[in-house]
Amino acid sequence: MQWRKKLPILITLAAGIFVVVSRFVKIEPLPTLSGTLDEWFLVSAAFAFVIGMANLTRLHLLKVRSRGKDWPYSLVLLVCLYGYLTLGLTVSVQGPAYEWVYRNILGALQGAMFSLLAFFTASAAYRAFRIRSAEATVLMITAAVVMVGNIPLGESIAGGNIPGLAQWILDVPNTAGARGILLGAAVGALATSVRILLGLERAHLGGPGA
Amino acid sequence: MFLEEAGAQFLFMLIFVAVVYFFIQRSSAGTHVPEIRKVAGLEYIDTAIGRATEMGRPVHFTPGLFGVDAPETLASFAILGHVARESARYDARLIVSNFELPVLGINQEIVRQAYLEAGRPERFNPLDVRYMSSDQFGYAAGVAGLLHRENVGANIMVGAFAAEAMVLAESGYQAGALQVGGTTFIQSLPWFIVAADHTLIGEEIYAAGAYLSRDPVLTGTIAAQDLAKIGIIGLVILGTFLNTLGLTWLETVLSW
Amino acid sequence: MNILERIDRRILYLVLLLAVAYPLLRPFGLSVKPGPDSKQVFRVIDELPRGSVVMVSFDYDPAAAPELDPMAVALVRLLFSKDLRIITFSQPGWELGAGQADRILRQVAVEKGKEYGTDWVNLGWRAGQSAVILPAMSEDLRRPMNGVDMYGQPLVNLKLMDQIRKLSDLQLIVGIWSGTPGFQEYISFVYEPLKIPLVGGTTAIGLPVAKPYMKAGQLAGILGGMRGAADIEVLADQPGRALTVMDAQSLGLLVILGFLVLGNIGYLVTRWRGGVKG
Amino acid sequence: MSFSPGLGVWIAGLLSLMVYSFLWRDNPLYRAAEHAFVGLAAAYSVVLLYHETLRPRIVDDLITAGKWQLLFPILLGVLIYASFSNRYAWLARIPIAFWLGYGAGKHLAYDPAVILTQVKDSFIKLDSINNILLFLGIIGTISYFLFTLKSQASAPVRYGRFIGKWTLMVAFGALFGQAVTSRISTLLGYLGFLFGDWLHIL
Repeated sequence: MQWRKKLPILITLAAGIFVVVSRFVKIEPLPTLSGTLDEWFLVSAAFAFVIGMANLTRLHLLKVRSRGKDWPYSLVLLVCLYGYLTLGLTVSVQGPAYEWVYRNILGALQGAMFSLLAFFTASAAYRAFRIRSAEATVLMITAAVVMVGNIPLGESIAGGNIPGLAQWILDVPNTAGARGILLGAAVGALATSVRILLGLERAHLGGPGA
Repeated sequence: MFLEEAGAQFLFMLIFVAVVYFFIQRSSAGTHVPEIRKVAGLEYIDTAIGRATEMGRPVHFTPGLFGVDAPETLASFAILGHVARESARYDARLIVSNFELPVLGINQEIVRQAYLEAGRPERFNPLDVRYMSSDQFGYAAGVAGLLHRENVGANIMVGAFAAEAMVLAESGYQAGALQVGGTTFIQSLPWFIVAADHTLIGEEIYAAGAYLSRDPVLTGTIAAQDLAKIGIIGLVILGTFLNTLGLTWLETVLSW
Repeated sequence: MNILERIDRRILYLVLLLAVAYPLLRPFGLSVKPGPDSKQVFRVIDELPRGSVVMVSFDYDPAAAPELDPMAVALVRLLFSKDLRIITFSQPGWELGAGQADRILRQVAVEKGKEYGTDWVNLGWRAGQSAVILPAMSEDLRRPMNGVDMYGQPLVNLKLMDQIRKLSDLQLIVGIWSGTPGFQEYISFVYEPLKIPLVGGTTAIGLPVAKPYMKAGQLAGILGGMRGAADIEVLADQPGRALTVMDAQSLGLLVILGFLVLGNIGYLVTRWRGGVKG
Repeated sequence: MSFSPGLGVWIAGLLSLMVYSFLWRDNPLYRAAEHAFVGLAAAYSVVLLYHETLRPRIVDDLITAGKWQLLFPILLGVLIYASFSNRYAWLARIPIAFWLGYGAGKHLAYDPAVILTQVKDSFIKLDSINNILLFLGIIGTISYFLFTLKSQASAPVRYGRFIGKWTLMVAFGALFGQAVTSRISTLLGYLGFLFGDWLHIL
């Protein structure tokens, strides 16, 4: 039983060490082999699409068959999924029908969904930005200054200094904060990578240190 | 050639790995286990799962966009592992929404293992680890609908999030879920701060696995992370000092 | 709880919609004074000698197009009116960016009387990873493109491509970036090794993310969102879409600011009355 | 079949209204649009994967050009299907192990470059107030993320964390302000489509 847990950890470690070594040691055949490994990753990962398709299909087929709650929507999903898939696999992707569906249906849905964010922003600004604490107050005032700075009208309402202040906030404290987060996160990413390579983080194996 | 202009990088990586290894050795020998400061967002994950269970509502987890090439996704696996084990323990229903196909495969395995370990393999429903399409807003639309329709009680979003973070967090709020959001994407953090109950900022998501497991060996690696940051702070102070004096040799060394 | 704290979110949505729709239909023409970041981008482009070749990277898709299209149009107009020649490209992951480039370049080329093949070329998009494609393009532009442009024409038949064989033959790279991959990839794989200057624009939210890189000199200039596009329209003296929506943008932001204040007044009133604990 | 642009714009406009109806509340129109969206987007991803990876690698490289070594990654990829069976599910761990090792290896190989570049950029000439603030802000923010030192620890850490916390609050405020601006622009751009291309009232 135990080797079923050990083998994956060994594979992880071997793949990781190989990637690291081929990054730093540029002596043939390592660069070529590294390209091969990149290809292996892309090709093997591509096969996961069946898992996704099976998941969507089973979930919604089950709803349609059992006439469960909301089953007509599941039918819509399945028809769109398999209809568009057939179109994309049989007709050329550059073909007019495929492109037409993309531009007018998928594109419209994306654009509309994205533009909804403006409204969510409005309710969040009204509800969540309360001056509950000193921190929240600073956050709110900074946000307000930056917003006014983005209004062409900003100079006239606030007498000229607000856009300059907004620019300063973006240039100084924001740059410092962004860089601090970036550096901390990069260290965290490195540590997580080491833990995964050493088999310390192994939620997929049901390990304790997960 | 060996180490083309990456000598400093190689050395940095080597030292880092050595430090991590040293701390692992030290904590597994039990000589010294560092104490970690409280991270409120991580504590709240358990609270949220507990409350959702009491209310009889499901728990929802999503690792956000991107695959294993995003380090945030790697961090999310450990957190999902914890969420899944807690959900299995309380016998709460767990729904996981996925964006990337290989990540979907990995997450199914993580949840399956958690239920297996809790002795309830029959309670694992592979259909609850869902694929939500690999389109940013297709995924967002799907998750927003799910949060409302499944009456989600706890919504935990940790991983790589971009503009869709707002849709997820605001929909979760409207559905009345207790929420934890965490990412390193600074442009998404404001949305989690305003709409979620707790936010994990930047590196906090990488400390999560070790923090939640309370495993001494993993905790040791957090101390190694801290040592690396102290080293970086030292370098920045030294470099700034030298630069102010007009000396740039440290930059040259780091570019080696 | 008092009434100011209990406004239904649908009323807020409606107020926002009306506030932006009215000036969109009837703009009142506020004046726009370009900010320092936008002036910087304009200066970099303005100083290029006539006839230089510039690559424009369309790294966004239809979802970000509402915010970024006006900027792309303003930049392409500026480049063409300075008699610069353009090669467009989209990084891996932005397979729909090439289509955006096609639509915008065609429209502006007609306006400015520019010819495909001599004044502009669309290289299209390549699958894979930027970490692989960009370094390959630095050595040879044709091979990673399989020798053809977006429309399948051989690159050897296009006059513009005679002088441009690799990325270092370019004078400038202009990017329109909405996420990952974006400017970070150009910095790591093109700017750092080749030192070709990079300018461009991002969404407004991308601007703070880009700031540390500007500070380090890795980006020579960055435009932020619709405002950045409006600035360029003013500087180039070519009013366009971005300037016409600036009124609506201002009103929209004011409305959100109003909600912020309203929510807090409600909160303070409640606290004064001792209704709920802070 | 003809693909009238007029019809397309009408469909796009109506679909947009169906999505917008979510602002009122979750309702049948939104649900239909959402399910269509998920179905179409999933199909789009698979079509892209087929044309960009599966067909060129399997049909062109393996079958036509005889690159037989591609059988290894194919076998590796297919092992993930073991998760469909309860008995052989453990086999799915093999591709997962490879993906994780590959991903973690990439970070270990390339993240040091990110760190060193940012560190070098943080060597600041302390010749102005802004540069001093920038310097303090950077160190402060990094020390905010120290986990194992207790907050009652030495004074420098305490001050560092204090500066870091406030720098972060200001940075988040700035990000929120910029984000709101972005979202308003997106809405305006999209309303431009609805009012102009669809309703012709612009």
